[in-house]
Amino acid sequence: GSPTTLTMLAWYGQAEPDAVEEFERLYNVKIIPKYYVGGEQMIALLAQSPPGTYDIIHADAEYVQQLAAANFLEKLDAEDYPFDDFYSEFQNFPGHWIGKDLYAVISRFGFLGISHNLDVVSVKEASSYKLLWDKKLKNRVGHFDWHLPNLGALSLLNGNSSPYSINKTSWNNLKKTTLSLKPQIRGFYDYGGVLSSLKNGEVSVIPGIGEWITGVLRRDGANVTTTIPEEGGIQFTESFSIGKNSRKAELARKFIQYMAGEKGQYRLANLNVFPAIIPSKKGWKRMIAEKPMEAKHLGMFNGSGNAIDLIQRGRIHIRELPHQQSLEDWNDFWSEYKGS
Amino acid sequence: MISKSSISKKLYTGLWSIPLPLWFTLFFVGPILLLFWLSFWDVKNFVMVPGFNLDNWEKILGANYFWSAYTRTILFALGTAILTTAIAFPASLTIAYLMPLKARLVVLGLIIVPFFTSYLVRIYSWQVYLSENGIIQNAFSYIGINIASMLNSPLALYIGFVTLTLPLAIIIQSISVLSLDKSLIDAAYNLGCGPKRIISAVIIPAAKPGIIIGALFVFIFSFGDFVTPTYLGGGKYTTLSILIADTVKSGQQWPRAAVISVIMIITLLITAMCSIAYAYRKR
Amino acid sequence: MKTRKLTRYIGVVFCSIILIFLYAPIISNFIFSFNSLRFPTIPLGSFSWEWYQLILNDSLVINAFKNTLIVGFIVAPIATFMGFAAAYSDYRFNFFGKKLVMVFALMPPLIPLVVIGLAMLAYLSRIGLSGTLPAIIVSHVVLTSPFAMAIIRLRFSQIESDLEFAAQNLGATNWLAFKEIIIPMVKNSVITAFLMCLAVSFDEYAVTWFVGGLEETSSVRVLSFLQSAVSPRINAIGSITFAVSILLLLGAQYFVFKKLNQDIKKS
Amino acid sequence: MDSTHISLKKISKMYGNNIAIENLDLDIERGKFIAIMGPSGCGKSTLLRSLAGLESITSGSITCNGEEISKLEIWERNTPLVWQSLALFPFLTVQQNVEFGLKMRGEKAEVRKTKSESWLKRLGLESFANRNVDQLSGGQRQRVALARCLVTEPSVLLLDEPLSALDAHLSVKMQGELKRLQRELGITFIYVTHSHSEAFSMADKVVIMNQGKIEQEGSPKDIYLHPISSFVANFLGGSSIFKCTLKSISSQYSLLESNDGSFKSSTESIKHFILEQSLNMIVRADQITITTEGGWSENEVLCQIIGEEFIGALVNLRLQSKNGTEIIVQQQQRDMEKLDIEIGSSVVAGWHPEDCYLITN
Amino acid sequence: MDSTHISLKKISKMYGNNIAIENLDLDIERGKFIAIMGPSGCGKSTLLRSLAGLESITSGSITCNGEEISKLEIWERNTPLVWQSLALFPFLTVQQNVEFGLKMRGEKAEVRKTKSESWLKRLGLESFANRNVDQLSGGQRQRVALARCLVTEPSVLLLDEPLSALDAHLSVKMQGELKRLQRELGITFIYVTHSHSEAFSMADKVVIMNQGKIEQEGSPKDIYLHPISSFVANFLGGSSIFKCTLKSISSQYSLLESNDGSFKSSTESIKHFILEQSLNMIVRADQITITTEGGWSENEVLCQIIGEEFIGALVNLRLQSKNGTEIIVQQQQRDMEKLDIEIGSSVVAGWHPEDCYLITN
Ligand SMILES: Nc1ncnc2c1ncn2[C@@H]1O[C@H](COP(=O)(O)OP(=O)(O)OP(=O)(O)O)[C@@H](O)[C@H]1O
Ligand SMILES: Nc1ncnc2c1ncn2[C@@H]1O[C@H](COP(=O)(O)OP(=O)(O)OP(=O)(O)O)[C@@H](O)[C@H]1O
Ligand SMILES: [Mg+2]
Ligand SMILES: [Mg+2]
Repeated sequence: GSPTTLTMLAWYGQAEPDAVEEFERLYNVKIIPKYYVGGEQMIALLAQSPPGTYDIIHADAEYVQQLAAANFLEKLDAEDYPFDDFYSEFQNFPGHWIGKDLYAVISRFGFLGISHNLDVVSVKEASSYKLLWDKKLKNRVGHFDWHLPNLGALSLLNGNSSPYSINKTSWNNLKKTTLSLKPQIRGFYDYGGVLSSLKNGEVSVIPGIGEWITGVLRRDGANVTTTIPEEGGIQFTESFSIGKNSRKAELARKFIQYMAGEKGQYRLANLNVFPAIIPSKKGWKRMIAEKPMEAKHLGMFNGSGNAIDLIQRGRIHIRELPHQQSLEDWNDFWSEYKGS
Repeated sequence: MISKSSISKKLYTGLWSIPLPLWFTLFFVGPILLLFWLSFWDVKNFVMVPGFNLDNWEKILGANYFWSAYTRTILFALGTAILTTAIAFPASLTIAYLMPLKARLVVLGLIIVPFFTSYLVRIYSWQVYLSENGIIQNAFSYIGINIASMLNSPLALYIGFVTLTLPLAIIIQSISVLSLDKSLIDAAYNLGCGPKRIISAVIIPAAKPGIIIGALFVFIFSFGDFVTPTYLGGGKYTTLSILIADTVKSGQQWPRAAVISVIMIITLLITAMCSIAYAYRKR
Repeated sequence: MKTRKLTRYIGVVFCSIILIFLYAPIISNFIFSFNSLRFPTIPLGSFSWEWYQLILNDSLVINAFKNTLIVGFIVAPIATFMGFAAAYSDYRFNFFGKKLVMVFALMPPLIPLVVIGLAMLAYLSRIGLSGTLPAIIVSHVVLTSPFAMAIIRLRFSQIESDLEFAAQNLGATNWLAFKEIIIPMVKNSVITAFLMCLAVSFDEYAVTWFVGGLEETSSVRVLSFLQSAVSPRINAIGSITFAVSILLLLGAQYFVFKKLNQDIKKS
Repeated sequence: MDSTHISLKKISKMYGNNIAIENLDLDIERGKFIAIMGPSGCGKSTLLRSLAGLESITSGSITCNGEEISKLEIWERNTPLVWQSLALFPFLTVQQNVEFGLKMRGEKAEVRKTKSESWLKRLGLESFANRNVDQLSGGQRQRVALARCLVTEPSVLLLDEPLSALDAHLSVKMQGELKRLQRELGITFIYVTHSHSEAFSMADKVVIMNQGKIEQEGSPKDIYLHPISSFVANFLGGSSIFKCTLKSISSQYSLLESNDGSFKSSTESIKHFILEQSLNMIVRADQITITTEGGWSENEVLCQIIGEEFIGALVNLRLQSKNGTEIIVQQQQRDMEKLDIEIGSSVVAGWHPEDCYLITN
Repeated sequence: MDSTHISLKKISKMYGNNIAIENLDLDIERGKFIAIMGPSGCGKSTLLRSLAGLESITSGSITCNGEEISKLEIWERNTPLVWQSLALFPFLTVQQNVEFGLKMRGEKAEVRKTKSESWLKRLGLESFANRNVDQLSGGQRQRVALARCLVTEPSVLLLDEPLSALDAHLSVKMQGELKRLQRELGITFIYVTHSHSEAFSMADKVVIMNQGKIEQEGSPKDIYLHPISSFVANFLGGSSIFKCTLKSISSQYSLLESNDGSFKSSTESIKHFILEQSLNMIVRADQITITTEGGWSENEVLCQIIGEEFIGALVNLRLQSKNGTEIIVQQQQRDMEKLDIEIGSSVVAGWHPEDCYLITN
């Protein structure tokens, strides 16, 4: 018969054929995506839409917290999902639990450090955020236009061991550090802008982004990479949740299960829109077996220096909302910085 | 007693004066009041909570970056209004007076067509010309001149704004220049007004409503535009619409965005009313 | 006489420059839609139909095109009618609150789109209309009718007001005078207004994204390609839109010219 | 049926703070030809436009056949107006302009064609039927405007200076047409004009307006012979006005004194006045005779010729008395030739006591 | 300096296939007042517009002060025109309209103000200075159009029916102003009008046009007394025309025969004609006298009165002879009163042989 439909509110690419065609075939569903371009708009959209409009919600960890707090998500049962197969760091991923309640299942993640054009900046040079102030990079540094990853990275440079939990003095120092970077800055870009400016050489270095950008560019032949500096890197995560009052919660659960399984994970690691690391061990295996090069770039290989290793060594810090300041403070400062 | 004619008259008046107010009451007054109300709401735990407090207003009005964005936006919009009007006017004159009828129709058609291709697409395409290693830079280096990338510069911003607004301005101006009574021009010539002055002495005053309304729309468009500052300005020139997007990023601060919007609306409303009053003022 | 020729020459050159400026992005857009590389940089890659194939096989894109057309061709007539009605009643009648109506009629373009989008969504979902094509249509009418009104009102301000009364004086009821006098005089500006509404509706993405829910128009599609996927599919979509609109224009001009020639022959 | 066709009661029209018509009363009989005259800006056009419903009157009432019409819609009034500004439809041809009214009345195409063609012919426009109105001369346009109204053969016709752009010859011909129409179809004409000859030759009743009010109304002859105020006398022109004081009344002649000397007037015209009252003595130009010697008449003034206008068969002389009073004398061309005078000559202007017409100051 | 100011040589103007002016020659002397008259549509406005450069002539040449100007741009000609259609600037106030020409000449604001105010005053418009032109009456607008040209005090002034919307009183006043201007400033006036009295009272030379050509030119008197064709006689009106054949020429009187009987004419007017030639005998209305009995004159026709027009001091009578010839008689009001006649009465119209004026058919 004709397929049932499943609606999904997602960052672009999560419901493209390369991600969902198999699932659609297996369950005879058609996934109808609503792609969003910013978490805030996504939440606003949810807030103003009748409950049950979206069955699946795909979001970054920061927003899962907000969504859960606002009661836009159904609780999940951890038993339903193959957490055993996930690396331990992701079995109890902090942003997805509120108390004892699970609201989201991680789908993939990535690291943010310094992305750079290898023709201009070598991996070695990129081993410290100090690079950003390099004279040769004047007017050649770009920003992804979002305060959290950028300030997080610079907070790491300032030596804050937990970059998003800093006291007043450190916050003031962070502000100073950031403002001093302004003369180097070429522009503040969204996703597309970041891609094209790195590609065409408009900027040579962008902090606070990662392989999710450079991976895409490399597929297109650009000589770019992402280096996690000595001071550390930031981690982002994507996850799936079930929308409050979804009438097809059962199917949605099936979808998440599929995406957390080996086949789904393998697909997610290779999404056309951009590649990312997956939390599933089975997924890793298959990646290493079938796409060793890609896997290597993403940090999915066996042995020291792989993604999990970096996390375990404390080099990687989860991107979070600020703890001691309000989000607003950070945001206001970012506005001020942009306008300075 | 209600006569047949008075019914027909009411019908006639009603047919024209009711639809838009009705539609707007149903679908616009609501949102706009909501928006205004929103500017007094709170945000708790990333959720907007209805309420009434002036914090948002205090916060925005007290922020330096708001005022600098405000001035910048006004200046860009004003600059674009002047620039576009200045470019559009000679073109409208040419179209109206120097072209035969058929050429006029063709050119006006050609000016409208780009309008149908998404503005986003056109701005995206401009990047290809202006960027580092873009078409323009390549063209110049081919003839041996090295120029810097033009992206993320005021020039790029103006290019974007003009792309957005020029067709509209030319069309509005042409409509108004075309319907100008030609005998007035002859009358002015006859009184010794040379072809150089005819423009300022007759054509501009007579076509004033069109020119002003055109410029007003240009102002409004570029004042509220988000696309060009983002894609051609590299986000470096924070305009109010970018600021709105930024504001929202501090965890669902839509009420503050609403404050900025209300200020924008008021600004534009004042501009609009002044310019319309000026446009239709005699003398 | 010589200067007149020179002026014409300069004017024509100037207009050509403007056309080149307006078409430059469209041309590059067209070229890059056939470029095999994902990013529009020079030098070009190889020739490729890939992006067209992608969008033509993408049911979302097809659907978005369909929606765009449906929305546009419903919105434009309604908005043109409403704009016309408002312009005409402003020109013709005096009634209480007219100024207020005019102010409101001009307001929609004054409001930042993201925010009006949210407010619209909030409002429409309260009346149970959000996330549907009618929601998009309703809000597009609000957004476009001010343009129609401004353009048509402008034309009215240049019409000798006596003519309508002269017709009525000769026994034309207001309906007849309207048909015989007003329509012939404002016809062209109404057509322009119609096109303008169509164009604005085609272009709108911010409000549409909010109120449309799962329904998308092609500019919403372009937005997601642009903001999250940078893909030459943008170029392919743009080129197709452009090709369609230029065909429409040529068709329209064909008829206009045919009529023109007939008129010339007649007189 | 009552013979009053249209009746205006206390109508006023204000433009903002400007009064264009003030408390005006006027009754118009059916089938009559009413000419409205007055100085530029006195409210003539406004009056017609109010009748046609193009201006809504500020106060007062207008009845037509006893029915109040001031609240009726324009198209319900059936009062075609020939506009001073013409208001032709620029996007229609001459013939389409003329047919417009018929079309609005739902006449069939053939009927429209026949009627409009016959009127175009009567107005000498047949060869322009398919032209655009902007390709016509001023007079041709005016005739189109005229034809556009005439073709509907209404019961009332409002005309605002409808012949002002026509040469005298054509104008006379048109006057004939209009008069004939009035007689044949019994149309009530309300005709604004600034041409005395048009008004006086066509009208059954002439209305003289001044500053939004009616100054005098009556038959052409009556108005010409008995202006009730010096405004009317002045407006009609061709009269000299002497400011006098009534000094004595005898059975035959009354004596008046003015700056220019004392004059005698037949007592008959003095009836209503009292001694020492300030009066205006009005003497029509054609009743003054000039001689080089004087002594032939009771009323004589020595003057100098300051102007001479040769108007066809007649000569208008402008004289000035020592005290600066301007005196207008109309002489027939042939009489002039006999006198040997030129500008600057001193002459004696004289008139008979019975030709004096006295009104209050 | 040559006294010829403007000279038109064989100018023609076609609108598509319509000929508006055909091979027209005209010399205009400096400082003279030329009145151009002719039937509606004969090309008067086109002539003025061609002089002003608003229409480019199809062929011929126009020289001004000996210089060819027909190729000059409009603004280089300095020939202000008072438009028949007024063409006031709707976006300017009355005063700004008047100042326009001065502003174009680069006059200073104070000068403009003084001049425009003085002209507004002279034309009775001072209280409208700040109004919009669309808030004026027809006559007020026309005066603005006039003021707009007069204020520039040019050496040539083109006027297209500039007083057509003014009442007689005001018109006479304006005529005085115009005449004075011509005398004081030596301006050359080219003045299109359809009013005989305007033309005849102001013009130094009258030009009568017909169908794009000049039919006759000359001094007003000359034209009035000696029309060269029955067209001119007819156009000027006020004459009766009898078709005759010349039968005999004697030393004193010549004999002519017509349908209405045989007439005598003084031989002096016969000079150029030959026996049996068909001629038109023209008799001016003021030279015909009517009596009830007849027998006082050599030329008499029995007629019936068919129309009577009362025009101020004069009465125009339209008579018809048995053979249908229309005869126009002008009587002074006072003479009429003595005769006891009414429409339908039979009267005898008579005139003297020396009042006959003969032209070829
Ligand atoms: N634009 C035009 N196209 C074609 N014919 C025209 C045009 N303008 C005028 N004509 C014709 O040229 C002739 C002369 O016109 P013109 O305006 O000179 O007449 P006129 O003598 O001024 O008449 P009037 O006294 O009626 O104003 C007229 O027959 C008119 O119809
Ligand atoms: N729209 C208007 N606004 C203000 N005043 C006006 C308006 N229209 C006319 N008037 C004034 O009203 C008065 C009467 O105007 P109206 O047109 O009736 O005069 P008129 O008697 O027809 O004069 P004319 O013989 O010059 O045509 C004039 O003084 C005029 O200035
Ligand atoms: Mg008037
Ligand atoms: Mg003319």
